[in-house]
Amino acid sequence: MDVDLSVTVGTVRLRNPLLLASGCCGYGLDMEPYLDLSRLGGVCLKGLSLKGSEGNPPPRIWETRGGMINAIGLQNIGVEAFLKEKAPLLRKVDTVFVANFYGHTVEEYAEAARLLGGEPCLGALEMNVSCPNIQAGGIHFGTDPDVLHRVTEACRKATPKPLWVKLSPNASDPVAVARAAEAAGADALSCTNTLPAMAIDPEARTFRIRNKVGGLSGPALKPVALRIAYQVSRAVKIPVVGIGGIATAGDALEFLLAGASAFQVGTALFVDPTCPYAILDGIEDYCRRHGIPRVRDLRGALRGEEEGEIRCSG
Amino acid sequence: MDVDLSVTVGTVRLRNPLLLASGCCGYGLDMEPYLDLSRLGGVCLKGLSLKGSEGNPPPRIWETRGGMINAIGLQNIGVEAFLKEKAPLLRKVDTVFVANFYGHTVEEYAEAARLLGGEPCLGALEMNVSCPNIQAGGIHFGTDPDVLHRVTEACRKATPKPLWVKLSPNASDPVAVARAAEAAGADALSCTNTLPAMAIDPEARTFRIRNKVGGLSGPALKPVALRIAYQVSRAVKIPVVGIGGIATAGDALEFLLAGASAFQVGTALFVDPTCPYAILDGIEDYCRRHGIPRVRDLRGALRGEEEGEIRCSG
Amino acid sequence: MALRRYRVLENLVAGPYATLTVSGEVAPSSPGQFYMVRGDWGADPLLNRPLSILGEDPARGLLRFLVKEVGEGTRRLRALEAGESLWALGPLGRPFPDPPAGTAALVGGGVGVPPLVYLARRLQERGHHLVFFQGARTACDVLALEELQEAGVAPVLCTEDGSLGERGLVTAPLARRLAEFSSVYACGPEGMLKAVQALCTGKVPSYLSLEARMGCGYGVCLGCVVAVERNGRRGYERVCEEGPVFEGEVIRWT
Amino acid sequence: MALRRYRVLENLVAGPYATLTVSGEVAPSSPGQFYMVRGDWGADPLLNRPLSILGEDPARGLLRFLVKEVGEGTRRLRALEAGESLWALGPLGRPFPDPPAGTAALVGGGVGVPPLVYLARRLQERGHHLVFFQGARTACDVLALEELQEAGVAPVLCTEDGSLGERGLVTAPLARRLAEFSSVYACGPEGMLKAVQALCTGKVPSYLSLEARMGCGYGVCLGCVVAVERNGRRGYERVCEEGPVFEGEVIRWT
Ligand SMILES: Cc1cc2nc3c(=O)[nH]c(=O)nc-3n(C[C@H](O)[C@H](O)[C@H](O)COP(=O)(O)OP(=O)(O)OC[C@H]3O[C@@H](n4cnc5c(N)ncnc54)[C@H](O)[C@@H]3O)c2cc1C
Ligand SMILES: Cc1cc2nc3c(=O)[nH]c(=O)nc-3n(C[C@H](O)[C@H](O)[C@H](O)COP(=O)(O)OP(=O)(O)OC[C@H]3O[C@@H](n4cnc5c(N)ncnc54)[C@H](O)[C@@H]3O)c2cc1C
Ligand SMILES: Cc1cc2nc3c(=O)[nH]c(=O)nc-3n(C[C@H](O)[C@H](O)[C@H](O)COP(=O)(O)O)c2cc1C
Ligand SMILES: Cc1cc2nc3c(=O)[nH]c(=O)nc-3n(C[C@H](O)[C@H](O)[C@H](O)COP(=O)(O)O)c2cc1C
Ligand code: FES
Ligand code: FES
Repeated sequence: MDVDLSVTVGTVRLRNPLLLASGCCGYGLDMEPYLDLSRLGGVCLKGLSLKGSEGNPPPRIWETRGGMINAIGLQNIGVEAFLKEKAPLLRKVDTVFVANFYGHTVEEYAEAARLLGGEPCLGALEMNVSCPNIQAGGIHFGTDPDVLHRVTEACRKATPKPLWVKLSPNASDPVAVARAAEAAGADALSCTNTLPAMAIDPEARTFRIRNKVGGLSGPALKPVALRIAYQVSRAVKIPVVGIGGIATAGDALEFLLAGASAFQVGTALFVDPTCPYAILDGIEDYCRRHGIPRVRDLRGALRGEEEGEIRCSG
Repeated sequence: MDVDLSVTVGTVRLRNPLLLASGCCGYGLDMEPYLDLSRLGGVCLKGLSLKGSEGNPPPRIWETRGGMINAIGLQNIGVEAFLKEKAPLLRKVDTVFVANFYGHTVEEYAEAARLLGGEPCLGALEMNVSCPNIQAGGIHFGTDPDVLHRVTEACRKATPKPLWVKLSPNASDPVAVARAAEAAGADALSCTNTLPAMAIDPEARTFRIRNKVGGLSGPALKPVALRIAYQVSRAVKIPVVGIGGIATAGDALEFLLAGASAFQVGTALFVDPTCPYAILDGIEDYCRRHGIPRVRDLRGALRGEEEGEIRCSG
Repeated sequence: MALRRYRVLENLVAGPYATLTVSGEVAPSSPGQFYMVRGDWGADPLLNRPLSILGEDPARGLLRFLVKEVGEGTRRLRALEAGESLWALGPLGRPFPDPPAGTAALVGGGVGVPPLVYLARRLQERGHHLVFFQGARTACDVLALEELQEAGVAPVLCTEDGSLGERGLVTAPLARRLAEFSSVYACGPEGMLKAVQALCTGKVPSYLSLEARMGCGYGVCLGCVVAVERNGRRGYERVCEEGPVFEGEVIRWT
Repeated sequence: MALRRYRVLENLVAGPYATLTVSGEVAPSSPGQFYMVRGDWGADPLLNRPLSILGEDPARGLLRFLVKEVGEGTRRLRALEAGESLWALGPLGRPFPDPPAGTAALVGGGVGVPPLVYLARRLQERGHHLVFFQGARTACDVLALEELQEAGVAPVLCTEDGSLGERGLVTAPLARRLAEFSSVYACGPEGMLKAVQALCTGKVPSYLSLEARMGCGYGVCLGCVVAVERNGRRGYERVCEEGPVFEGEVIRWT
């Protein structure tokens, strides 16, 4: 049985549902020694900002049980340098590139969206909204529905390109922020970014990471991100892209079944940069075993959905 | 060198900073084959509700990478049965028992607090506010500062016993909810409860847990809970009790250094019910090596605190 | 009681199965009890795995388990080699009750066989009559034949494909011979247990040993519950504490 | 390139140190390059560990590492036994540059010794003059003496306690003899590298091989950066990609 792996995320058609996650594959080309990018669904590039950033002072990463914390500080070469130096090389590669971007003000977001929106090699733009809003006392853009609506709307007006909003898992009510992004014109929601986390070195009595707080990624994050992908995909009409701790075909299938149209692989690339091949093979094999001709038929295809309301845990 | 392990959480004096976490040690006595409870700082009992609860249908638990998800559904025998059947037995045990409790309405919380407040064997009450508020459309009591203020205030009025509020890690702004609980008269804040999480069985295409969503605990949760314990302890004047993935002395020390006055051990008891002894030994050894005569001197004793503001991760 | 370290003395691997003999401090147990077990690994897998006791010799500090590889935890247990460490907490749970006078039927399938082998040995030692029924998918899944022989038990074997013993389910010969028995002890896949329950209810006392995912294994997490009905009242009971052995009539399958 | 499986052929353990020889598909490398390595464990520890190449024989598919146990990852690597699997991704990073004419000083301490042993062997093969300085806390921490002897290198040894060679830091004999050298290659603890940098700057070109926590090891996570200054401009560079070997002058310790 031939399995059709192609999926669509809104108007964006992907060869298969696997994308590389932002910040975990550089500007795409860095993966070429390991992966034929044209065999992937897509590649989300390292988060770009208008002026670029040198990032945070080291140490920037720390390993935790089943996960890792990073505080890279969104080091990037800036939108302009990206468009001049990197984009021309990407144009030759046959995959869907997604430009991840961020700002510190609504205006910075919109301007970055406008500039990136003009680049033909980009199939979509992904807004990283897990960033402090300096106009609003450092509250993250992604945790308040009103703030998120405003910044999403501004980007929406700035570009006709498909616009994905990458949600923070650190929202008490992910459905409220998801709906705000949808209402403001987002084409898809990426669920999720990293969880704010910390580690301390008891011997040195200091923070493991110079920035004190970083983002938790990897397998430890998966159950939380999956819950959010599920909640959000049930609450909005726009497609969801699952992210968080995906390292195996089984992990990816969980996100697709929960309701995601596609998924991204991040931290798992650090362990094995060729893991996307194994994940795709595993998905194909699963579809064959289960007699599923099209991967897109898996989206949200859970049984026992109707049953009962969700009650307390604990 | 003799190390003084005793600490205080507000007015509650503990033999040492280690408590067993609620839901992970039954009603205390269940641990007696494994632990001499009088060697512990204290024991937080399984969450009680006014009328008791039979809990959720199974399956109730699932293991994840570095963690586990549970949706026990707060099965408990009810306040009355507890006071009649269990409390008399606890009175004979020389440790600080903390009654964890919850309700579905503000009134239920307050009434449970009133009843438990009269029980002499209890050193403190711990409010579990990670529960859906049925008067407010199921939003959890613990994620909205106003709701949390109201329910805490009601319990505060209902009992003079030391009142600990156990925060949910699922709050975009943990400082805001922490301050609300403090303002309403909480004596201490337990940081944190479990994170809402999900797992799916791709082969059966169904939820691993009958309740769909459960709470993530164990090492995977630690970096998130630690970050919250740190943020909260810097923002309030009342003491913080650290909880989340503590399995070793090193883990516990991280919470103390982050600013916690005491800590609780939950999931790690499942792996080794005698781990509290090893943790306490490790802490004593650490204090000796570092020339720290009193464990309470460790609270918040980090270096490099002043340095810089916290910036983006990612 | 504590999580104790044991040293693997021997691990006999056959297909997905491994028969582990470990040595350490062993508290006397009764058939049907189990240990919570892990290897010398880190936090992944996090939880201990419940394993029934296949046999033991507390005086010599020996403990035996029979493990089938079904996932990551059992994969690692099966791969243990002599000299490596195994950590175990136990014995835990309520054992099989003593049988009434007469002949007991022991009905086992898959990883339900080990506790019944232990029970058979105990009953034989006490001169209690028993018939041991073992069901399996195919001949390779028939377990512990040597142990049974040592105990002087000649099992009635059934395989679904007929490759060893009678062809079909083990409940068929049990049903035919049910009148011989004054008690029935069963452990195995849920389908088998349901069939045994259906056969026995109202006719002969049955004791079913259940499986459930376990957090702690010693009664504190309430993660392992099964629905039961006693005296007309429904409720949840803990497989690790009220069980793993339950009277057949009380179980309410969900 | 991919994360490849290797089989452990031999693991010589001495105290906290282990010299691993593994076999598999080996791409030719240059001294100073490293592999990202893990064992056959699950998600804990999660990340691969960077290990310098001690030696290799691509034709025979052999690769050698020298590991010191300092934490959980290296504890498990040290405990590997012949026949077990090791997973490795590499060779990675920028190697030591070729030395200019004259004599090269190789200055190593602790787990900084392995890449310099590899470099020494290469330089010897090409007939390049070198002096190998090795510093250690005590005699037990002096590493790879056999390998050095095999390569025909007689190292200058220093131990802090004087138990082997000169008493004191390895930078003392280096300082005394600095004028002999047209290049200095160093790998070891940060204190040693700082001292080498201070000695060499403005006098002789130095190449320092740095350590940093690594997420990926191949340039994509930006987790391993070190502060550098080139042509008056400060910035961060990746230890895994622009390094691990840097010109001594550019490093700005933080
Ligand atoms: C009282 C009792 C006695 C048992 N005795 C034996 C025995 O003697 N020999 C033997 O081989 N097996 C026995 N089992 C089953 C054994 O515990 C499981 O096969 C094992 O836990 C699976 O772990 P895994 O990591 O290999 O599988 P995974 O599927 O990866 O495990 C995932 C999670 O589900 C749990 N789980 C999966 N299957 C079961 C199951 N059938 N029962 C309980 N938990 C499960 C695991 O413990 C783990 O938490 C017994 C189970 C119970 C409850
Ligand atoms: C380019 C390079 C080459 C190296 N070559 C060797 C070698 O040949 N032999 C050898 O024994 N060691 C070498 N190291 C050091 C080795 O990588 C660390 O000792 C190892 O990562 C520690 O892991 P752990 O789990 O045992 O320690 P833990 O302290 O438990 O590790 C915790 C985390 O910190 C990281 N970490 C801790 N110490 C270091 C360190 N010194 N450098 C980098 N990351 C660290 C770990 O990788 C892990 O992510 C090298 C390091 C680098 C960067
Ligand atoms: C080192 C690192 C850098 C990251 N950089 C970015 C970034 O620039 N922009 C962004 O939106 N997310 C960034 N992320 C988050 C990932 O894209 C992803 O959402 C998260 O890591 C969870 O997925 P994972 O568990 O598969 O890694 C980064 C993650 C890591 C580990
Ligand atoms: C099985 C289980 C049951 C729990 N029951 C309760 C409860 O009744 N009340 C409560 O406040 N917290 C409950 N918790 C949360 C724990 O007390 C603790 O906050 C959480 O598990 C994080 O700590 P840990 O990682 O050490 O387990 C429960 C946790 C588990 C795993
Ligand atoms: S496994 Fe924890 S109560 Fe049974
Ligand atoms: S370790 Fe990832 S960029 Fe160097």
